[in-house]
Amino acid sequence: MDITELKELMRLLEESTLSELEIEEDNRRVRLSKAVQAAYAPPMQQFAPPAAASAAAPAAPAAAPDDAEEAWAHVIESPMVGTFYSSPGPGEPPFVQAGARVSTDTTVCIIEAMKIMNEVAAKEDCIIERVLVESGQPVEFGQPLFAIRPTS
Amino acid sequence: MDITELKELMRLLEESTLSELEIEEDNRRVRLSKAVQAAYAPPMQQFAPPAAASAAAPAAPAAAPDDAEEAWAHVIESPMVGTFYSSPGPGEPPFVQAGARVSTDTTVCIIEAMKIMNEVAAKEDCIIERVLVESGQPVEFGQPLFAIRPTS
Amino acid sequence: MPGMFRRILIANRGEIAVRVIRACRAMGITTIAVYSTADRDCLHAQLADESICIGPPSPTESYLNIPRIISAAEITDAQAIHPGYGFLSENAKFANICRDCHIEFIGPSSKAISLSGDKSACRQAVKAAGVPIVPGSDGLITDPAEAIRIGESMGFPVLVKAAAGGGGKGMRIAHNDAALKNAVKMAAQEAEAAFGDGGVYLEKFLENARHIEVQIMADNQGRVVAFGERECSIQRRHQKLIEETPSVALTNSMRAKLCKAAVRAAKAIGYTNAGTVEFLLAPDGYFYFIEFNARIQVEHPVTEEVTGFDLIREQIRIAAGESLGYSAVKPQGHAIEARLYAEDPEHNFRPCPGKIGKLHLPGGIGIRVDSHLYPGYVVPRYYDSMLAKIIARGRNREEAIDRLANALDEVYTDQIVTTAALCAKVVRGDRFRRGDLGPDLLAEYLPKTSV
Amino acid sequence: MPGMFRRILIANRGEIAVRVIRACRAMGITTIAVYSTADRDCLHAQLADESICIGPPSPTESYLNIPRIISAAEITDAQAIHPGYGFLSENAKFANICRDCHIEFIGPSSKAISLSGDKSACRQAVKAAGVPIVPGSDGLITDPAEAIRIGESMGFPVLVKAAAGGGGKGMRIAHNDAALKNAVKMAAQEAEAAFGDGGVYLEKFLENARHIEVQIMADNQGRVVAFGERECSIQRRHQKLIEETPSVALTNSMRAKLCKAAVRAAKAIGYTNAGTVEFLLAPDGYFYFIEFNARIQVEHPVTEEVTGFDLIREQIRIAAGESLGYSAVKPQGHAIEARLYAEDPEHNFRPCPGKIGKLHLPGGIGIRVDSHLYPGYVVPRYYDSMLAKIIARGRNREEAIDRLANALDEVYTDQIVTTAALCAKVVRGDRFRRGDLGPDLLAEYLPKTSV
Repeated sequence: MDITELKELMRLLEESTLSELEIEEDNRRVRLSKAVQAAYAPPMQQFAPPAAASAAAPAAPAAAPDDAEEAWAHVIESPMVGTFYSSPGPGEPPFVQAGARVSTDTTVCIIEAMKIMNEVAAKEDCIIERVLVESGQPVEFGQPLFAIRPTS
Repeated sequence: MDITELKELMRLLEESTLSELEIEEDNRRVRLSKAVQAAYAPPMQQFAPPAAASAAAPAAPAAAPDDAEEAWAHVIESPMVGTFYSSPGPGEPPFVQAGARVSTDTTVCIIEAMKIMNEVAAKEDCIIERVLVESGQPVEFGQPLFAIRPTS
Repeated sequence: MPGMFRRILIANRGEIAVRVIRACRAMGITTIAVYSTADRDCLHAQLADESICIGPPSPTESYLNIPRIISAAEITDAQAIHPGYGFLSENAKFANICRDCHIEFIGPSSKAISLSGDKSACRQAVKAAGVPIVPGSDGLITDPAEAIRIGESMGFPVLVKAAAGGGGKGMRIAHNDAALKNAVKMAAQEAEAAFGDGGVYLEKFLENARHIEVQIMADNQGRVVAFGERECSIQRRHQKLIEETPSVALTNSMRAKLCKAAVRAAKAIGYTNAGTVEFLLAPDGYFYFIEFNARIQVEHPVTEEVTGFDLIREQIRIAAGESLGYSAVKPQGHAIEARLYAEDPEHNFRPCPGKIGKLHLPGGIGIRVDSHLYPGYVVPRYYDSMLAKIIARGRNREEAIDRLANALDEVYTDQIVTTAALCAKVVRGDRFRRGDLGPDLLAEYLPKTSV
Repeated sequence: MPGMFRRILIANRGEIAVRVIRACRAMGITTIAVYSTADRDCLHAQLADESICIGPPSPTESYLNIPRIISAAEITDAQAIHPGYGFLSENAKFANICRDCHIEFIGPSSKAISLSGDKSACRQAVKAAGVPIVPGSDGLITDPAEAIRIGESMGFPVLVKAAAGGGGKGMRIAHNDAALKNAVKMAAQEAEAAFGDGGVYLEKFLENARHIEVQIMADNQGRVVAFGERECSIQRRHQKLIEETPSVALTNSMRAKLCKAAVRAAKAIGYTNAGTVEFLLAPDGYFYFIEFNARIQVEHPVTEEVTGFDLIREQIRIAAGESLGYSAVKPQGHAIEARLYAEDPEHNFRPCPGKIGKLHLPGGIGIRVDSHLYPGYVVPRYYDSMLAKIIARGRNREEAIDRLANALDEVYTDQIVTTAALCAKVVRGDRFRRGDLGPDLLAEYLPKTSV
């Protein structure tokens, strides 16, 4: 076993958020694992939601993204905090729908922030696989708006 | 297995934040692991000694045992808190010395607690390898008094 | 007068040991912790200037073992021992032995401990000083017929109590002659088994009475000062869960009378150092002495928060022969304490020892935390399951309640269930806010099977 | 009057965001936290009822970005924004935009913010109200010759200060004509670069003067109340490290005069909400106004500890249109705050961001901890390195010092170096105990290279 190569593997695992790495090739197998880090739960779950407060509060706009991020490999994220609109105006057809093929100059939605309508374009050539947010829904920075499949 | 190589692997794992390392090649398999518990430093070192207080305080009687416990595989421990005496009285020869062969009815020392002299006997047949405590020194419960080599 | 101590040994563990260590350090006194092998990693053993292992986990071989503790004090050259609460704190023999060994016991004289420990004799001494006591027998009951005569004369229901009792053991309630006859026998047997002393006495059972206690401090120069009252009506299994001061049940003139009675009771039994006088407050506003606690109590911080005094410091000063130097204290504001036990309220307060992983305790304005917890601490199964006391201070009761409820919400103890959420629900509830603290309050927040 | 807010957005991070969240929760107000992607795991984002990501780590794209914060407030239906300290807290434009968007800004009017931000104009307004100011120029200096004329008339040394300044930037000291001529030019350039505003003015440099500030609260009905003073003389790199109240340098009659002057200054600039009036106290006992801070300050807890008031609650009440309801407060006891920064005092206060493993923060009697730390928290490198404030309260200064020193000893932050040990050494030292808090005090405890 080459120590330099092993070191590189160990460093890779350490720096990642993964907990195990196993390689098997020819007649050699290497398995690395990280237990300690896994003992820490994702911090957002560290504090139980205060019962009284959360009962009184309306649904947070920030509830969705964590799940969504897991589920989709490629997404278009919201570049800002604001309200998501799928079409240029009420009653008008949406900019894009699932299955649409878009390029970097295609407007895919509008984010309204402080009464200003900000057009959001795709970051790469891709196919829209799914619209993840309802029109009129508030979104936060970095929240996935569309699941996509890159075409370039 | 080359010991030098193994040592290198062990050091690598120790210095990393990983908890397991497993290598299998040809007809050889090496698996190293680090207990999750080991991620926590020994708690007695968790708190820096308060500078002002420790400067003022005399040497704690409990300072020695931790090191001693590591160093010796077999020991006779103090069964109580008190003052260790190696001989029955001042100026008299000690009960035992390094090299002495003792049995379960041999008195090896006295622990004085609340003005009462408590005779301490060996727990098993053994040879005294080293006396770990000076006569007249305070000892705590469980503190190693003698390093021994069992003979039975 | 020996002058102030330079070295104090703390004959206790957990949060109260940490509490005493902090008080000593603020006074420049070197602290010596004792610990059992189960407590090697406990915070008190880490915070003290010196720590000494005294025995295996079993309390009788460590924290309750007088020779081992005295021996530890001798080899570490301690000039005084603080017993905390529980363990040896109300053991008259221990107090005696300490002083025989020229080690000051930070607490009352062994004579005063003995007298407060004999509940029946203490009642008589306090009654003789003119403090109202709950109607009952003049001393121990030896004959069931005598019990019935007394029971009928003062009216049922009647409480049978063990003279050496505590924690609800050897205590029985009787609603009629036949039940009383039985209760006397059963209580005596229980008391004999639990305390090695089968002496029992009678008290009238006061319905809907509130438990109110007065903190007193008495110096060796004969001055006794009352530090106001605490109300401790919210209990689980006869153990307190939430305590507060002042009590909503008292008017200022009632409070003044109660404090005066407490001082008189302390003087009647020749008490010195910190003590608590327990009273029952009947719905008609009359109050009756029930017993004397000869120790610092778990809930002492609420009194500290409204008076500004460090009661442990006062205990040490008194033990060193200093006089109090004041004759009255003026509490201000309101304070409430909630106790965090490693117990599951949903399952009949089942103890939950084990390792605490991640940990978050609250902080900020008006919040005091007394605790021996740290992340990674393993709660041992050998001792009391109390982990922390969260104390909230406010300018008024509302503010203290709001702060306490929110602080309790913040508590996060990974892998261990505590009473934090239950306490939060209770103090946030309407009944607690109204000050309606009857003994049935807690049951409203528990599954039916847990009550 | 709009009535009390039901939903407040906190436009800040870290300990002050946690502080505001706790105050809101105790008032029954729903809290909305904003956070940058570097602060996903920060305690404020976890404690708030709702949390919303507003941008990448860079402050200009998150906590300093007005459109993003306003947009976050709009989509979460917040009725008011608390700006904390730093970031947008003294940004008059932000206060204006909030109100234009029908969101209450919890702080003074944008006019009052502008006036306190223009240090030279503020001086004139306060002087006109009869409050003594440090001798200096009547307004901005445009001509070096004018500077020299003023410098000669009031005597050297002279301080050149930026009108828009803060944190020591654009500030120069001159001991003679030639140096002053240079200093004016240099300071103007520095100020232009740092604040986009090259306006400078002159002040006489008072040697051995102490920095003393007065906390004031002003409601919208015209009532201004002084909450006593704070002394903040122990600083590193013009940033405060240890603060206390009351100041040992003031007699009661001086204190009364100072508080009166502070109230007059606040009224002179039409101030509302929480503010701090800074004074220099010369060795001869005379005091001089220097500037007005239009925000809640880091060190506000020491004032809370001696007055019993929750100043954040008072800020919120005032913003909601409530009147203060009292005309004076009576501080009691003594409080001292030490700031824990993730910095290494042994190496020139080099910042030490990174992951905190094990963590122990102190507790017990008289100790308040305001912090966003929890075990495992990663201190990001993008923001201020303050981790926690440890505040000790005592009946007197001695008691507060002893408690603070011991609490600081207890601090344990695994893997991260903090200023805790340095602060412990300072408060335990003879000079601090004597109250001799000159600007050179800190240097005594630092390696020569770090000063």
